Amino acid sequence: MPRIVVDVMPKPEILDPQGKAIAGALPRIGLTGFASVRQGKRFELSVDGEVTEQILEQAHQAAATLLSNPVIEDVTRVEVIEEDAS
Amino acid sequence: MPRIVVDVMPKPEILDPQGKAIAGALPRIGLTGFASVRQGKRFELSVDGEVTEQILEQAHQAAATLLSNPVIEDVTRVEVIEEDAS
Amino acid sequence: MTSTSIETPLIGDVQPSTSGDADGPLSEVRVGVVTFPGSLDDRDAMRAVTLAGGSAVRLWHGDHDLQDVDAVIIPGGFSYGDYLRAGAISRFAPLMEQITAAASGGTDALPVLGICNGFQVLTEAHLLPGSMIKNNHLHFLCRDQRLRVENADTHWTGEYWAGEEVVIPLKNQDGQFVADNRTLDELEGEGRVVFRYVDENPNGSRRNIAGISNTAGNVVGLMPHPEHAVEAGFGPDSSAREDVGLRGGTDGLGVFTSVLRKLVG
Amino acid sequence: MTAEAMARKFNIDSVANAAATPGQELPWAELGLTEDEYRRIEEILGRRPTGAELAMYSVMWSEHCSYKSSKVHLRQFGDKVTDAMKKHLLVGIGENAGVVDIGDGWAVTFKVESHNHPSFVEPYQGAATGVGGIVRDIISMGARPVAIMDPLRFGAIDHPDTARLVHGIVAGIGGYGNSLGLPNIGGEVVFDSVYQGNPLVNALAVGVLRHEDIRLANASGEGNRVVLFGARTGGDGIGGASVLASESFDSSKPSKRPAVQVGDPFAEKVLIECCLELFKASVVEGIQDLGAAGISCATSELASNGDGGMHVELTNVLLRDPSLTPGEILMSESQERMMAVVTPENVEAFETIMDRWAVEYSWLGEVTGTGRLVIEWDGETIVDVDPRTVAHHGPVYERPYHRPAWLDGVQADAFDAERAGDLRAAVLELMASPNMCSKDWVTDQFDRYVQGNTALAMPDDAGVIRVDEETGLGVAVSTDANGRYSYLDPYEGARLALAEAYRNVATSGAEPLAVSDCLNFGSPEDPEVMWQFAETVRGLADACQELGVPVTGGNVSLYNQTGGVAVHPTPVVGVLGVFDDVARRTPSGWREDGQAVYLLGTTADELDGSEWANLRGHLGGRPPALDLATEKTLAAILVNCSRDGMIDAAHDLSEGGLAAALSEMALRFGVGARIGLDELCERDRIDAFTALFSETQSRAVVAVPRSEEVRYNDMCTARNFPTLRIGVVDTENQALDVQGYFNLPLDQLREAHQGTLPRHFG
Ligand SMILES: Nc1ncnc2c1ncn2[C@@H]1O[C@H](COP(=O)(O)OP(=O)(O)O)[C@@H](O)[C@H]1O
Ligand SMILES: [Mg+2]
Repeated sequence: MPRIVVDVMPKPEILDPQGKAIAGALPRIGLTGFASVRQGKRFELSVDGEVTEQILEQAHQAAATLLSNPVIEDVTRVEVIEEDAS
Repeated sequence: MPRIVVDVMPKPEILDPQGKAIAGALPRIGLTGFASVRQGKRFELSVDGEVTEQILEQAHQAAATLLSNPVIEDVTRVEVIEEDAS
Repeated sequence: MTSTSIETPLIGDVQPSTSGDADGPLSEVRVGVVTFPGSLDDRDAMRAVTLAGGSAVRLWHGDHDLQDVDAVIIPGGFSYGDYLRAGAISRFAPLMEQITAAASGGTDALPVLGICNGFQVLTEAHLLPGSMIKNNHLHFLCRDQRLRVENADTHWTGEYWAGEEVVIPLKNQDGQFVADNRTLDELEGEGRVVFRYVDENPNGSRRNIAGISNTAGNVVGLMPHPEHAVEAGFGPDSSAREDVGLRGGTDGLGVFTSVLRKLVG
Repeated sequence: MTAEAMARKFNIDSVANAAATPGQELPWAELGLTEDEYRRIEEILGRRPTGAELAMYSVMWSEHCSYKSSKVHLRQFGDKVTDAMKKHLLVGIGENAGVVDIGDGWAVTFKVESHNHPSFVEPYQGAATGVGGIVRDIISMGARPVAIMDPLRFGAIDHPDTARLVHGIVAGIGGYGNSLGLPNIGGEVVFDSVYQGNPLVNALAVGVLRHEDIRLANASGEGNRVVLFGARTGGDGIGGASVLASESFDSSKPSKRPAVQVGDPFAEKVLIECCLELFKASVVEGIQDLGAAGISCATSELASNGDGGMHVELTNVLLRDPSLTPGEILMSESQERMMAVVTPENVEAFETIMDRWAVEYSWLGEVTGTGRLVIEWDGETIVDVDPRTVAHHGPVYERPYHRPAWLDGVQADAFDAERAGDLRAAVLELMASPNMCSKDWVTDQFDRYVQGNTALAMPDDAGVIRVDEETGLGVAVSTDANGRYSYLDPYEGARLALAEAYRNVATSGAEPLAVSDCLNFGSPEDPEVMWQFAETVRGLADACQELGVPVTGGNVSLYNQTGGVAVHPTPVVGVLGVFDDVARRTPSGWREDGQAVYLLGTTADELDGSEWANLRGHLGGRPPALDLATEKTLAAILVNCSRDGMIDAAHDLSEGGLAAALSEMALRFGVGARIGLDELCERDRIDAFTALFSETQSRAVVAVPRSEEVRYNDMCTARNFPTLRIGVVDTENQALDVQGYFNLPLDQLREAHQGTLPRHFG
């Protein structure tokens, strides 16, 4: 079944407490290679049948309205993937 | 600054209450093109300088131990991205 | 740094004089309660230990020393904020390594109780199987919950009888217990389902599971909060045992007396 | 210095530069200042302000921080306080929160604040950071926060935008409060279309401390060090002032500044523990939370409350966003930050505690004896002001006000419509209505257990928290407001709000001691709104004096107005009471079979502004009459009954009248009662409908054990207070049986009462 992936990330200027907590924990388990971490969301919308233009448009709409909160988040990707893993 | 992206999705056999809620809400706003929705997490780990083999290895380790819980989640991607948007 | 140095001026500071067994043998039993920076019900767990007659010992997540405690409680809260997954980061705390080592190794191993977030920490640390995901209704839910004690032979349930029902407050957002079917069958088959929701499943947990144990029975985790049903006047409005009225429920006390009795033999 | 910082350094507007370029006009209007205000700043400084100074003055002189429209009225809270009222007051109005002596060396601090507008823009984060802000006020007094409450007001329940706000705001309050380990012990949920574009999100926090632990926000002692700790500073809350993003005020270079603040409850939880440890170790001399106006507020208030001088190096501030300019850093409202004053000897001890909790901190400067607040940016002076001119000598407006012409017409339009023939259906309709229905759907999302000291919480009349585990000493708090009453008569509305909160606290058995308030209004530039405000303050101050309970602090929220439509004047009043032992608190439901049900007080035909009139779409007439001497006697009786064990349950009568009180008492523990109205109707010369739905004040229903009836009646007689036996608790019959009128099975009543919110919000 084809899927449309929507990635949503906290806006860069917005505080990301989740990313901050992870960035704080990484060195404690010996992983010191990272300067910062941000945590966002990834949605996979499955489509029954073919991904038409119209469905892709729906995905864009969903991304902008339901899946992201434009006040604090950016939609960074809306993309069709056909294979099983991305 | 280069970033390593880690995607984590709920295991297919695990019920995903958030994805289910979204799937239920989409038709209510007129978006009927989707069969199901799953919500996962997307992490962006920023690296100061170059992404060495060793840092990428750290990212894999972080993904497997801290960023995902193998009982309920799969790591679906660990990948370097150089550009600003993914 | 020692754990005594993190003492803060507490309203809920445990008053030893309220202990039911101030000088008895139970008071010799030292039960450690771990405080993570985001722990919330740690003082409540200490109060529960004291009310049950034991001696509560404060343990600090960053320490490496278990201070010779006889049992450990990992209390509720949001250990490190829990933005990632409940318990995900706490698992790596220095003290958790000590606890994990001491808790593995048969019936004589260290008794460990994980309540709510503590239960999540125990699953993340692989001391208990399965995991917790968001409640099926996606809300935080605080309510007085009826449970059945399915296994009265663990270190933490000896004071109950199998099949006994209790009323204990439940409060969480990520309380839906999940595991694959093989694990669930194994838990059922070995009698390791310790608590089960009755009347209504509050969060979609598989097979109505509210709490489980390891094979030896020394490690138990449960989502509801027995430490909030130990003192008449400050507990739930009801009890499965008697007619108690306003906040009179104390059905959770047995969890704490169980481990004390078990340890004094 | 990094290249970026270098570049910025050349852009900054120093005092020397300001003096050298007197003709350069800064964008005062964009920062919300009036021309007069700007000229006044020039006059104070004797030159034009620097960009950083302008930033400071503009936020500190804003309505929100300076109370410039409300100040002249709020003085009454101080002027009308008598010595007797001050008896329990350890810290009064003016500090972060008032502190009340509750005996045995214990003190309690509490305060209610608003976060209305941010919650409309981003409901979850707006409400969450509202809780975060009020909790920091409590910490900064030296107290451990022990409880929160959340009075909320939304638009019409079926408006399409209401669900978004309800879901976000309730989850935000829970998300933040639950993660701090603070029990939520009460609040309000009101739906009214006047709040459609302006929901009210008020939050109250209670803290507990020993007398000797009181901390104040002042910076004294020359040479003492000033430290900022907690979260890093980002561009939060300066969105509207993005003109500052370039200090050269070249608006062609827009910068990205967050539109909303995001809270980090974990950071705040750590901050709480870490502050309490600082207090215990006695390593801070003065402390201030950072809320509105951020560092501007903290430095200028600390300095002007102390010796008056402070020197700060602003480049020391730890930043989340390195592109911030000095002015923006001063204005930033990033959450979860505190500022403290520490003696040089205690610096090391301070740092040890910070390290233990992994809290970031930066030493910004020190207290001086110069009387000036001097802020430098890498050695260049960018602020040099008398801190009092920033913090305390802001503009004060005597805004014009007049009684609205429409009010006469509204007051003349008394409710004389339907008096429902079918009382049973009317009770069901009332109890299922948006304002009277069960709030469980909301309150089940809040942790009421944590800390183990909650003796009463939702749905009882007041939240009750044990303070001392040895003695049971504790406090009760209730918050109330009725916007419709205030709309009909703002003076009376304020008195009624106080009376209800006071009555709720007394109903739980506690002795009312002190008041905090949050005054939510429309635009002060509208003379009619300003009149409502003036009348409200006058009414509240008068009523406080009459009841002998002082206002210890609070908050004013103006401009709750969209287009020409203002919200109803909504003075949310919180009353705090004290218990010698919380074990004797009175629940709001009866349980024992055969206990006598008594009504205290008399009932008149007062349906104007009532919930019943509201259900019929009517708002007119005058709110119920209120006699505070009667109210005081009622409270004394209720407290006495609790103290002497004369009653087992009590519930005050307010919105929804007797019908609501009886329904709620029966549903509390699922125990029915048989009620007779005839004697009541005869005594008070009213019909059964009025008996059930009138909202006459100063009434309560109590359940009296048989063995106590004589004593109870004697006491009421001795105090000359009317009471009437109206029924009996009946455990056999699972119903509210109003004899001669209807029999309402509790299952049916419960279904109606509990179904409403889940039906609308899932
Ligand atoms: N937003 C809220 N948060 C917490 N508790 C609430 C909230 N709204 C209502 N409650 C609680 O629900 C109960 C019923 O509310 P209400 O009928 O307004 O009380 P009252 O009329 O006694 O002021 C009270 O205990 C009140 O504190
Ligand atoms: Mg009430």
